[in-house]
Amino acid sequence: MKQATKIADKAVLLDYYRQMVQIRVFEERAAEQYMLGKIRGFLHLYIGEEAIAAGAISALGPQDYLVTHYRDHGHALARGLEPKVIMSELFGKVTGSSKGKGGSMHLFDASRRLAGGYAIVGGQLPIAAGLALASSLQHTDDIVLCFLGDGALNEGEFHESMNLASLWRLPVIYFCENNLYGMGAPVEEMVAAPEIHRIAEAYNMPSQRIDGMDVLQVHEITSEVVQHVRDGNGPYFVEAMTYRFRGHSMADPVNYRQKEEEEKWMAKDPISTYKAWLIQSDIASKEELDVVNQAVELEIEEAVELADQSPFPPPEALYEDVYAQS
Amino acid sequence: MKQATKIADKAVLLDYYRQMVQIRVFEERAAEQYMLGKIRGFLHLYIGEEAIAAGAISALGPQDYLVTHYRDHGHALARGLEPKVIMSELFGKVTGSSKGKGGSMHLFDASRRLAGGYAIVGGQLPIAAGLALASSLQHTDDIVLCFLGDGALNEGEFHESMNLASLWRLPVIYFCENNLYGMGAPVEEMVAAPEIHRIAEAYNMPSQRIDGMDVLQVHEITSEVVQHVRDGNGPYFVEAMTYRFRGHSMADPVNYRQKEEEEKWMAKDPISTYKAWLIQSDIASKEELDVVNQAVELEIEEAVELADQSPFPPPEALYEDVYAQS
Amino acid sequence: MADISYRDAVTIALREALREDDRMFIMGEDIGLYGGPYAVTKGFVEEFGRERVIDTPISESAMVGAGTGSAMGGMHPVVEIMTINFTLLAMDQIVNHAAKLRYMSAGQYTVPMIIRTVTGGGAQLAATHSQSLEGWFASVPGLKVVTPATPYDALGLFRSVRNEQDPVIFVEHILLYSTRGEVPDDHYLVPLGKADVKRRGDDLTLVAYSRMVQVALDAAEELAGRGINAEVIDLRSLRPLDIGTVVESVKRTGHAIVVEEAWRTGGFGAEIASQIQEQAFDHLDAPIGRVAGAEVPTPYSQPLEMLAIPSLESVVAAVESALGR
Amino acid sequence: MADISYRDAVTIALREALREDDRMFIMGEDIGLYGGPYAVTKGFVEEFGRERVIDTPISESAMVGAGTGSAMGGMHPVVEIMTINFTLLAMDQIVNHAAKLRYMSAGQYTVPMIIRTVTGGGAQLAATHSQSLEGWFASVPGLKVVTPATPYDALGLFRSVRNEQDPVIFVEHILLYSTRGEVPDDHYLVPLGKADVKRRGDDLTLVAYSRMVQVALDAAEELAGRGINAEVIDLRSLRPLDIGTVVESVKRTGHAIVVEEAWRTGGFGAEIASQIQEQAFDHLDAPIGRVAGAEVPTPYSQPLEMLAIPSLESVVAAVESALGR
Ligand SMILES: Cc1ncc(C[n+]2csc(CCOP(=O)(O)OP(=O)(O)O)c2C)c(N)n1
Ligand SMILES: Cc1ncc(C[n+]2csc(CCOP(=O)(O)OP(=O)(O)O)c2C)c(N)n1
Ligand SMILES: [Mg+2]
Ligand SMILES: [Mg+2]
Repeated sequence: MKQATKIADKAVLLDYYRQMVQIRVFEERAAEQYMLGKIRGFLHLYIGEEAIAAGAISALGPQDYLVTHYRDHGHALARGLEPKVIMSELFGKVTGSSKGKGGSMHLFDASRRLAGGYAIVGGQLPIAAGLALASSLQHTDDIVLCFLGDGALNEGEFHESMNLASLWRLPVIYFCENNLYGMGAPVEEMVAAPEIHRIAEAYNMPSQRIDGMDVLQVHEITSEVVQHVRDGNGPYFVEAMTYRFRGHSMADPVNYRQKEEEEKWMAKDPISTYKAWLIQSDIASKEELDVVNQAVELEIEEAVELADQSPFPPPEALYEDVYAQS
Repeated sequence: MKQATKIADKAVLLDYYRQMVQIRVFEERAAEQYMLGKIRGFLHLYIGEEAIAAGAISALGPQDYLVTHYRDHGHALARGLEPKVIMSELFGKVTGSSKGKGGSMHLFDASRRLAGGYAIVGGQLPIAAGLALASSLQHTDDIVLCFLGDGALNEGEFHESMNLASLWRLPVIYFCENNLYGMGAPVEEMVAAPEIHRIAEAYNMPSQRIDGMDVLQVHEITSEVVQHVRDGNGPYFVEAMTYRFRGHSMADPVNYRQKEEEEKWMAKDPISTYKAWLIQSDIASKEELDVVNQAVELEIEEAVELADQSPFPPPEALYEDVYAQS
Repeated sequence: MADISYRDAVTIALREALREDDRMFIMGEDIGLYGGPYAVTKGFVEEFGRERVIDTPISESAMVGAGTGSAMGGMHPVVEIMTINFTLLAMDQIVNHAAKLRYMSAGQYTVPMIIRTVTGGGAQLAATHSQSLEGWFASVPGLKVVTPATPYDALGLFRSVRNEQDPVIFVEHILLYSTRGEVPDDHYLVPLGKADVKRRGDDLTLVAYSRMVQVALDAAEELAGRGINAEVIDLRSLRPLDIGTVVESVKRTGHAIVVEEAWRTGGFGAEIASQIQEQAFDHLDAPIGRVAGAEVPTPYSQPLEMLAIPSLESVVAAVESALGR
Repeated sequence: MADISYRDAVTIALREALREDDRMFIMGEDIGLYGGPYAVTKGFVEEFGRERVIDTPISESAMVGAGTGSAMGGMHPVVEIMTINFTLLAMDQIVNHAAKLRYMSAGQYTVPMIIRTVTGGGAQLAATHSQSLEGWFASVPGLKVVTPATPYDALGLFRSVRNEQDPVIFVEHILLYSTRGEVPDDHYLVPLGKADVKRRGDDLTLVAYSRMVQVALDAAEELAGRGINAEVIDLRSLRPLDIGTVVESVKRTGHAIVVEEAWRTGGFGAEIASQIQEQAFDHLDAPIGRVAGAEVPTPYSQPLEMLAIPSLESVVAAVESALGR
């Protein structure tokens, strides 16, 4: 565990913990509801990667944009969306963030500048550049944090977006969650570059690789990067090493990974290691943390209940929001 | 002028000269015919870049594939297509390489494994990888030489193709003709990387930058690269520095370049510098070279005449070769 | 005769191809180690090796381009684009290159390539993952488009597609993989460009392809109970298109309704309707109807998605209204 | 009144937009230093600076994606895709993203973006550079498609497009840039979704858009000399589509022929024909005809290319045959 040099007060440290637990519990409940048939379509769990969402997104200001891929529940929660709003979206209910019309892979919240989960691999990359372009043309200092998977590196849009962002010195952070696989494909068989983050050099863009299992390191480095970008120094590329503990989606039996590899990574569980550190460093007691867990459990329980009890959108919703109402 | 260490016999050296002159004269006549309205559509001249076609393509074996972009007359001539066949294609005549149906930007000759001029920027790049894949699956040692402009670097397909070629160790040479502009766009405003050829590092691919105005250097280095690739060492990226002496196409008044820049490059004219070197090195006399020029002039004159006198394709050709005849 | 699933049919077809023709290989995302996103290619790496069952990076454009190049170089690739939604990333390679190379080279280069992909909605995959874009490909000269609706047709059509010397888009439907049907033990082919009358009837002609064939058949069953005898024609391929069989039927029934999952506006159903009225004008007793996908990005929420896709009910309603019931 | 070219009209429209609305900016390949591939944006960099007239790398997908993002972030971009052929490289961003974001976010994010592009053949640019793909976009819910045929409409429609809150594909025709027409000095708008009867006639209705409007008008002129009075309707926008004006006309004439440059199979003409027969069935005296592009990759050679594109002659022939002359 990184010895956070600029450790803020205890409340902040506890909040990272709460966020990670909230994501974990949310995902576990979502998986259950999927098995029950309450959630359908694709469901991509973020379990194992919680330190990234909690650590990185907490480095943003409220006016900054957040853009991400289809594995987006964790990012949305860390951005402050209420669990019940996301859970309702997963249930396809009118109380969802997109009134049930977007689903798990397409979460939005304009009030928090969550400008979307994107289900086409790589599709979010130029859009993030465009949001950054808007910010730059409007002379604000809002920046854009854009997540991508290691698999997204292989799309042509990655290349085009990196090039644009660098040429135009756009205020965007491309943040790669390298969880070693894109579906069943091991990253080293899919990306020719030996080290992903060094690809940024080809675009004359600074970059670094960080430990994505350590919420404090993620937060600290992302904060520095956010400042760098906000100061007008152009884009930045971050590669966080992480691991998804579950399958790619609920349909994936995960028979392409080795037991040892899984065990090695699960030993780095971002929540349990952080919890141990909090206790060991005398920042919080086990009991205090258990209280956090209990509160989160309750909150998610209520989210599931609300989602379950909420109505589906009415038939007339089908034709709403295709175009502006005139 | 590179002091070619492995200089072959005089005939070979003279043939480089002949090829470059053939391209130059062909292009000049084509431009005239364009002004006369005999050639229409887009016409992209290769004048100034002749050393690349002559030097690089002569390094290929007859079974190797050649793939290029829309500025393709020079490549086709260097590959041995008869001027009259290309000129006829430009005239849209039935005697053309594609019976008049492909036009200037889409030259093909299966018998010489010229697998196309491609008019969509970057479109040829994955196709070249595919030809190399075929060669590799068929366990032949045929390689693929694929030309691209500096502008093609910005397309997503460049990235995807470089990655594939490297991962699969395909026998393909990506050969970038860096003539400093894509239409009116200066390369340094369009490509974030400070040195184009170093982009290959991002794909774990070897590369080098060469002088594209020096036919001997182009030939010597390309020969080495061809051997490297043929030996099963995977793909290679070459960047040849060059300059197009004319506009992007006949429609371009070229008012985005500085006079001094143009003059600097025209002083490096690949033909006159090589000619001077041949004479100075006592390899050939001015008279001998003049004879070459005269022969070429005649040849191209005849090509224009044949193109002019040949018939247009008959109406029924419209529906031929959409699908295999069944 | 064997009772197999649509998924099995495709698997068998692919296995046959790889066994019988060493110019054939397949490539796509997660078709190897993962076993295929729809489990179609499970066990293939083990049987054929990684040289012939190639896992590609998530690079749809390069994948199709590499397929095209390999075909020009003498191979006969099967390129799998995980779903038809992702063909949008390979559109240039398919439409500007694969489809045009024979013509632009005056026959010197050919592109015998099969692009397998998965179309359709109904699995709650939401707007970016539920489109039916096969009609666009069917409008491109140089391409062929095949849309099997049953295990029998999937196997028989794929065998025919293997004989094609031009690029073919082989369109499977996401909701059909688990449907089952009878398939002869003996070798058979289903030719391209030959529609199949899947049900006889005299009152009205329902024209459909892909999953909508089943919806049309179910509707016809329901209609039979209401005294209406609908003929159901499965086009099986959109290009080449067997309009003759359709026209013949409409001349008999005087009524036609096209059922498709694509958005109504500019859907391929419009082409079919146009050709019917061109060729059977004097036999039509009423306008040709179209039952098509709702003109919206497909919503995730189940009840809304069900409204967005033609169903037994919407087909029945359209038929009754066309016949003035 | 001023007599200006279609090129001028677009230039004026763009200049107005940049002067009047500081949310607007334009980006595209070679629109700045080079002055625009079709000289539409000549002098713009000088007037508006490089922040508002942005030369982009040859990255069609990123260009459209960046346009989309900037629109979500409060700008109103005009993205120029040099020709419609290259939209194939941006298809995913247009169809999977720009068109769907409003819906998928339930209205939280909107994409007021104008994609300007150039369609059509006839300039001997061969197969990869001569396509007419606007019909595909017109089939996508979430997009609007505008196809001006005259300087008057180009200016008036562009002004309306500026008021749109959703992505619009503004389709100019390569052969129209040098055509001229009258344009009022006073400010005016041409609304989307309002077809224009460009010529009155009672014998037959010709429906066209983009350059084919002129071809239809020329044919009508020729036909008038032969005693046939054709009505010519310019759709002006394909989505929204004003079928009402067409249907009204056909109810009067009893005959309709759709003229378009796109490939016949699956062209937007099929949609128009389908809707006409749906809504004017009882008034039709003959099948609705279609004069469309030949079903081939466009050939380079001039005489072949001329055969591939509808012409005065082919329209006249179709009309005469429809009327049984
Ligand atoms: C363009 C496109 N191609 C393929 C897919 C199917 N697909 C969905 S997720 C995925 C793997 C992505 O892996 P990665 O980017 O590493 O993200 P992770 O799932 O590991 O978080 C694939 C291939 C898609 N959604 N979009
Ligand atoms: C996909 C695509 N976008 C745009 C164009 C228009 N275009 C043709 S050539 C060209 C410039 C290419 O420059 P470069 O690759 O440097 O080649 P050069 O012309 O300098 O040889 C452009 C933008 C095109 N043909 N294809
Ligand atoms: Mg991954
Ligand atoms: Mg260049």
